[in-house]
Amino acid sequence: MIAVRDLRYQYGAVTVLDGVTLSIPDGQYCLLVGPNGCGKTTLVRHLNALLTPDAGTVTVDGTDVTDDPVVARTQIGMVFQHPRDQFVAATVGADVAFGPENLGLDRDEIDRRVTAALDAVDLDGARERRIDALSGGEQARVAIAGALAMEPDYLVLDEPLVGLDWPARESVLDHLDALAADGTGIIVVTHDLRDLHERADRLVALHEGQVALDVPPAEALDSLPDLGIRDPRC
Amino acid sequence: MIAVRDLRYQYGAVTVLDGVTLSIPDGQYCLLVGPNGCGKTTLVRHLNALLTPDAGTVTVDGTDVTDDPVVARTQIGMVFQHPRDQFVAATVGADVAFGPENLGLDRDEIDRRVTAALDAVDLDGARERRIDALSGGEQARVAIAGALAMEPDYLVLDEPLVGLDWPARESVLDHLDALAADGTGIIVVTHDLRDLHERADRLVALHEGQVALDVPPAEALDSLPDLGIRDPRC
Amino acid sequence: MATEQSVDLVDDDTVGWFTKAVLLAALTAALAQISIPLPGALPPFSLQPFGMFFAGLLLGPLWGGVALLLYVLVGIAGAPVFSNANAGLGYVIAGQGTGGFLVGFLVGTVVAGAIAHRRTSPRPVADLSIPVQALALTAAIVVVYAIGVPWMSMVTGLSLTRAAALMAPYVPLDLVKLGVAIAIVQGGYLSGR
Amino acid sequence: MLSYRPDSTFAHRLDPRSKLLVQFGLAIAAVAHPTLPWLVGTTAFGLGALAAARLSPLAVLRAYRVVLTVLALAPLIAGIAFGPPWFRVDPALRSALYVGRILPVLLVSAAYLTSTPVRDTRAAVQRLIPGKPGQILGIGMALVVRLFPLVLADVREVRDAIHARGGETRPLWDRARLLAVRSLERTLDRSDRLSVALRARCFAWNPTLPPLSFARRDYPVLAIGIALAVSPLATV
Ligand SMILES: Nc1ncnc2c1ncn2[C@@H]1O[C@H](COP(=O)(O)OP(=O)(O)OP(=O)(O)O)[C@@H](O)[C@H]1O
Ligand SMILES: Nc1ncnc2c1ncn2[C@@H]1O[C@H](COP(=O)(O)OP(=O)(O)OP(=O)(O)O)[C@@H](O)[C@H]1O
Ligand SMILES: O=C(O)CCCC[C@@H]1SC[C@@H]2NC(=O)N[C@@H]21
Ligand SMILES: [Mg+2]
Ligand SMILES: [Mg+2]
Repeated sequence: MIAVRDLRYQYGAVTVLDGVTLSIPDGQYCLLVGPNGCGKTTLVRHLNALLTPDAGTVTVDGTDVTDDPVVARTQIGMVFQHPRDQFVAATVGADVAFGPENLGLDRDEIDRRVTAALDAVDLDGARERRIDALSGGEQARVAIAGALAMEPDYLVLDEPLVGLDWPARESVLDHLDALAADGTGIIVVTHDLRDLHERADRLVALHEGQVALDVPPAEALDSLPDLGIRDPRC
Repeated sequence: MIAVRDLRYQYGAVTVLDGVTLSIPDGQYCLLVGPNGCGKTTLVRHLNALLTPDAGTVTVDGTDVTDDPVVARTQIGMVFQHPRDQFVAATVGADVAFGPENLGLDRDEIDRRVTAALDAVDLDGARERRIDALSGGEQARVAIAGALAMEPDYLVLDEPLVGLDWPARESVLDHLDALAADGTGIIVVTHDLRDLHERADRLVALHEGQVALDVPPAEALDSLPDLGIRDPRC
Repeated sequence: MATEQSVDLVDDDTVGWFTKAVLLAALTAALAQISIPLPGALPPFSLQPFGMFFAGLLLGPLWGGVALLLYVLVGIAGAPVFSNANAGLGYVIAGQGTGGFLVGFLVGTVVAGAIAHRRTSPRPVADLSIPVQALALTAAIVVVYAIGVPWMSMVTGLSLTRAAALMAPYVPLDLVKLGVAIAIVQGGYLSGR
Repeated sequence: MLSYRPDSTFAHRLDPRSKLLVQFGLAIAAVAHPTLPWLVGTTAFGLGALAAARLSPLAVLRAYRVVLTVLALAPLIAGIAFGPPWFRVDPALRSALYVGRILPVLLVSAAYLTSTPVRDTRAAVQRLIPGKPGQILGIGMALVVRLFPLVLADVREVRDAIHARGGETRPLWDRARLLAVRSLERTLDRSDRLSVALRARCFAWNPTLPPLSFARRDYPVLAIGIALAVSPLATV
């Protein structure tokens, strides 16, 4: 379980998170929404100890992520808002292997995970390809594979569907469904709730640095426009 | 009028554009669609002479853009697919002013345009902010403002709505409507036709390096799924 | 979980310095592509010294040294990062008589960083006064020639004075680069980093 | 230019550590002995290395043509005298011998470059240098290889951005300044983003190292490398 308690964060003098409290049980599929600049990216970066809270705590399975980032970083796989920001190697295979290597796994296990992760995003044949020569949609999928290969308990995806064409979008969504069914907790940040609102268990909306809404998606739909979020049904 | 005649382009050995012919009259509102990697970005970069054709020509009001790129670049405003690629200054105001300064306008006029452009994307207050301290969606809006401030005859936007929240999206779309009504030619590259298909005059779909469809949007909707593009009505 | 040993994460500060070193190595490699081959037996005009200057000023002796060491290692490994897209250990030794300059960049960075920061963990560039910067970078240039010219003489069999005479015309150009580098620092373009 | 070519020659199948050692050894031996017999011997060795990597000597000389032209001019410069007889043969010959001993170093280097992918050298560095320094340098090399083309692409992208909004109307120096400053900023931005990426992806001091292992064929090669490297001591 990920528990965020009274989290506060400011960039310089600007308060972005002003007391966020939230807990996400194992295996839940959760959407995180809110207008531009409301702090979605800032919040999810705290889950992985990439930012340090000004006040409040984030714990993963009881361990405070600031005190001991190892637990958070090994158990939460993160897909960045801009996939291009997340690659650390030149080729697809080397990049996906990077996480497992740092876990100190043996070569066979690393190989098995890379194969499985690339399989999951329909990129089996692309292991030796240069990442920079891939299309936007393929890059987004490599980014997801990099997180999957860690075999994390939770997967946090910051606007993962942006720029994907329709078939690629469907394929990523289906894969997330499969992971959720296997018990992986999923947090998706998005502005576009189409297809997602039926799949997720829960919708959290941020507003003015706080949680403004935290209900099953179906119950949220009517109040979304008031929060500046588009109702996916129209 | 922008006229593209039998345009061919390849990256290394890979042919991306294989004879594209297209002409866009003044003041037309045109959508450019197609799956990831089909060459949309490659095509629009030619309009602004950022790429040089392997064969074929691009002319703007009769002038070949390769021969005289300055004419094309001052008459065609461009929003890049990745907003971060497009910034030339550190702060919002300085970046949006960059284009108008190059047109040799006087300070008052530059100021008026910067204000109007930032208004159109709901960023009035952000003039002095550092661009790299903005959220992803805020950056996308600054990129749009930078092109709007040129007040060009044509505006080419490569997936401009990606990452924008709903109010910003509406505001940009309304602004584009107003510009179109005033006679600005508009070309929008997109994977998401919602709201756009009712507004545009024309839809062009690329497939295997050629124009596969070139009709009013309403007539295109039924054939979109065959081209891997989502029907915006469902 | 499936981890067999405990994961010993690199601490966040170290990661920050490390990535800056990586990027400055990449920047030096990119700048080497802008080297202009000169006719005859002359070494190329090169922008690599900027890599050395910024690495010394931004990163100090330790991480600046890591940056330039990475640059040289990557070239030895075969990436085309030396002047005119050259690579290899053979090139580092010989170059166009210029191998010693590559080693000089590495030592020069360490010297510049040591003079500018006087400790291993770098201070913010904004805290470095112009005279200190100028002194640090001048020392780096001196080191580059002090290693590069004798090395050139060793490789080519030219006498020391003749090698020095060959390289002398580059010195004023390198001093101009030094001025530009300090202007970029003073312009605040590197501050806040 | 000389770069890695996938193949399965003898040179390709050697461990990168053996190849590095031979490279260093030969360089030391060649530079330490500017004499004709050593020149002949090391050149023969260099040609042998090319054969082991199935490389044509002519193709290699062509790849090095700029470097070799510059080096070949050194004897001419050395021979020029500022007064009669205007050209002196002795220093020219000495220089020719010095330059000549560089040739085998370049040949062996060519064999190494074409038979060794960059990631193998990286793996060798990570294993040869123990502990944290080896890890930093090994991962660092991989990252530099990935990033330096991106830094170049950034410069092109900034140029495009300036052009796209009519920047050509600005004075040249102003454009150059913008290009330099903005490219530098992007480079530094990249380092910030890369550090976040490494942290998020569990960058650790004790990762699984890339696989490398000595085979039987490596041992004679290692022995030759060591012999070459210590040869200057033996001659003294
Ligand atoms: N590095 C930074 N320095 C200063 N302010 C920042 C920084 N990064 C973000 N901000 C500000 O913090 C606020 C929250 O940013 P954040 O990226 O978390 O928003 P977001 O909800 O992810 O928005 P988007 O939907 O546009 O991605 C924004 O107002 C942004 O301008
Ligand atoms: N710099 C490059 N070098 C090599 N290939 C490239 C380069 N840029 C793009 N490509 C390839 O050219 C093809 C067309 O790319 P382009 O960016 O025009 O696609 P797009 O239609 O804009 O796709 P998307 O919807 O993902 O933005 C793709 O297959 C891509 O992999
Ligand atoms: O071959 C290389 O990659 C190194 C080239 C070194 C060129 C030297 S550096 C000092 C001097 N200033 C220049 O502009 N070029 C030379
Ligand atoms: Mg965000
Ligand atoms: Mg595109």
